[in-house]
Amino acid sequence: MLIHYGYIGLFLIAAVLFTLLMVVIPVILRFVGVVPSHPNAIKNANFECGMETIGRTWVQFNFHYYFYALVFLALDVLVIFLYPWAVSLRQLGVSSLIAVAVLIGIIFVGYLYAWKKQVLEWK
Amino acid sequence: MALRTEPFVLNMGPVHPSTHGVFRMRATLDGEVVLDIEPVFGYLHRGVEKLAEQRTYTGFIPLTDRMDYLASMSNNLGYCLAVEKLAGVKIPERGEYLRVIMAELQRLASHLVAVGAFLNDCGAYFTPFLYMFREREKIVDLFEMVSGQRLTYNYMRIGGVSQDIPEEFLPAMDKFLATMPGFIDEIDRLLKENEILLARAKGVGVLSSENAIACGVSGPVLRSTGIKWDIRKADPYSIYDRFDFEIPTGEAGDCYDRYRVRVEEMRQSLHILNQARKDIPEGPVRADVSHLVRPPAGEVYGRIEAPKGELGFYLVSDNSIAPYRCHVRPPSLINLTPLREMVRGWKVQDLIIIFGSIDITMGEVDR
Amino acid sequence: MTVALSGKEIARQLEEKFPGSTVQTDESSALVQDKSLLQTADFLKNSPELGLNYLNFVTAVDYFDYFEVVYRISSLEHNHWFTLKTRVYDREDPVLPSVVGIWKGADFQEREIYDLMGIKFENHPNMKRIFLWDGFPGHPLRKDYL
Amino acid sequence: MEISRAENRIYSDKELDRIEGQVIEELRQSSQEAIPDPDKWLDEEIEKNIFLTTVDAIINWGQRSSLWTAICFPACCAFEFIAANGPRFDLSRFGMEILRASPRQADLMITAGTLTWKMAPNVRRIYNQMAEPKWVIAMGACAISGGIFASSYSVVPGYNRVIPVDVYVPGCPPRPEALIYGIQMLQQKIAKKSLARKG
Repeated sequence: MLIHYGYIGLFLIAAVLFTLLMVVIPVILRFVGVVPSHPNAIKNANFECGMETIGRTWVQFNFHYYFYALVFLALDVLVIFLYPWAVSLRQLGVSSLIAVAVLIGIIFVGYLYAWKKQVLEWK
Repeated sequence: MALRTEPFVLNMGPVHPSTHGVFRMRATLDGEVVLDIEPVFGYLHRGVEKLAEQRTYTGFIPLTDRMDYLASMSNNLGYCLAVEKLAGVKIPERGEYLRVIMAELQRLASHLVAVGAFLNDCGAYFTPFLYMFREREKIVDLFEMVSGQRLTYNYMRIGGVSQDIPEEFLPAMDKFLATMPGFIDEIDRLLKENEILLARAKGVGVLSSENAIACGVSGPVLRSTGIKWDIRKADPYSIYDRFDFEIPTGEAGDCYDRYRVRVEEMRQSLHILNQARKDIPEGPVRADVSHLVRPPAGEVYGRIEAPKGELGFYLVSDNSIAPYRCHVRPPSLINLTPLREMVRGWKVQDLIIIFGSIDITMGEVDR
Repeated sequence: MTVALSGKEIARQLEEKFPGSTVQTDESSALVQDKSLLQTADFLKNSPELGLNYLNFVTAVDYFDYFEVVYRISSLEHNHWFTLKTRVYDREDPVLPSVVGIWKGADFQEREIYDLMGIKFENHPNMKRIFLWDGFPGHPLRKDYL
Repeated sequence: MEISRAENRIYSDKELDRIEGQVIEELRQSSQEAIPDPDKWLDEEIEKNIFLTTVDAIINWGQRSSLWTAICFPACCAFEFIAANGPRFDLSRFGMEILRASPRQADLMITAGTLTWKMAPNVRRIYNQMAEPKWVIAMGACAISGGIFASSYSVVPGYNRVIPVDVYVPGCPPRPEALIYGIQMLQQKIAKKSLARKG
């Protein structure tokens, strides 16, 4: 029984190592000198079609974008639960179907509310 | 509830993938809504009009190629017509027919790029552009057969065209004229009722006909507002009065109408090409005008219907071999006059489409 | 075929309306005083039978002792055109009234004339250089520019 | 959400134009002679050990087989370059699949068009903002020496006044085949690059 958890542990280690490696490789290459790095002021400035930016760019944005992010988050979290459920639907049987239906119902109520309040309409 | 948001200024600067060259707009945005834009020109100003005063009349022709580099043949035709009007030169029949064939082929090529760029701005990243370029390569092959160059042809001379067409030109053109209508119908079937294009372009950037006339707009942008004004019909130059073709016009003057007018004009150009192909006569292609032509002192304004609009040349001559003053009426620059009102209140992505639908070439805007 | 309005006919009408405004006429153009440019332009645009409300182009020509500004106007319904000219004699600080109020299309073209030829246009909404950058010395299209 | 300003502008455009004008004038004064082409290192001989050559070979092969171009498209050569990218001449055979709109993701700048003094500061800024192993192909006669517009008052006689150029492709506009030949010569130049050299 314990052996199964061993596989999960190995998989976890491999995943963590792989992600860390991806982050560390450019740093190592730069340290070794393979990747040239000559940072200077202009290179670090932001790119706006070949010109310097005009005026203040850290401005207060329209509140509307926040609603989009909120609604997206709600639906995205739903998807995270659906994937593992959908993959092993046959073993889980009908009880899991009811549970997921309840989950989708709750999220759908939230989405319906946002729809009625016309949050996503853009004037 | 009053939301406090601050407008900020964004540079749709000279190096931008969808400003069709080095055009720059200082856009004051509030979130995504465009409050105001200030167009900035001059990033490709090469002083062509000053160079014209240092070149002979024939020496200026290569410079006209590089003004609207997507319609070089039309530029040549416009300039040569103005000089011939001033110098009173009679062009042989075959030369006239060759000029009409080249001008209409060039209108097709320019509209292909215009429609491709417009769809590219609508969001179909580069796929329609490549289809349009595949067709444009066929036209460019024809031009290469005739003038040896792919983009800046320098084919027309004062008094006709520089050399006759090779004998394999007409069969190649027949093959092209046979396949091109099929391609245009294919685009039309795909895009005429395409709901994405309708949603993006219908009713966007409306230009009223009074505003169009007040701003002196010309070409497909003017015809899309419903005004039936085409210089080939209203003031026929060279032998355009011998061909029959309609002038497509739009109703509402929005981006979708401008696109429709350009597609219809491609069909009309094919119609003209078929007629010109049938009754092209034999004979000389160029009147014997010396390369150092000296038109009599005076001034003239010759204009043609270039793909972008009314391209005119105002020439003042003092009976010397170089023009005293050569002003070019840039249809692209004048078509940009109403851009500021058309764009206000729309979102940034609509700004890109409205600008793309006006279809300018920076070589002609900045000269 | 676009018909050219005869210079004499138009000059006669202008003389009636604004005596002493036309200086010289050609067979299809009229030279008017720069003081009465706006009146004549307004008259030509708004008179019903002329209706010259479409501005083809505005340009300036440098004739050494004066600048000549050429307005080529036409009417799309009546399909006729006319050329209106004025002259500015002062070379250091040439100034002309701007016709942007009458034909909006003159906006960029007048800025181009100011940029390349140096003729300033009064009450133009945005009178600054259009093609060259701010610190550019002089106006290149002038005959005496090297 | 009511934002109502008569002029809707929050900058004084005269002020901005004046600053840009100064930047252009300074650049014009400071770049009177051409920047030397970066190819001195081509003929230096350096000692190579077995480890370095294999690393060099792999890195050079990787870099030269996927050159992504930054867009710097002022004028007519732009459409010959797009035709080269198009279906017929197909630059993606050389791994040059995409035209990158931002200099961050590009390592090759093909300068397709006439450079005017007003555009020069922007081109130099784009070049400076590109990531380090970067190359420049000057495409067309205007890019090499100002071409047909060299005698004009507002044209920079050649891109090498503003940025170091690796390969010059003559022609007005150069045919797509000429451009592809220029790219192949650049690939040969990249193949000679080595880590041992400083450059």
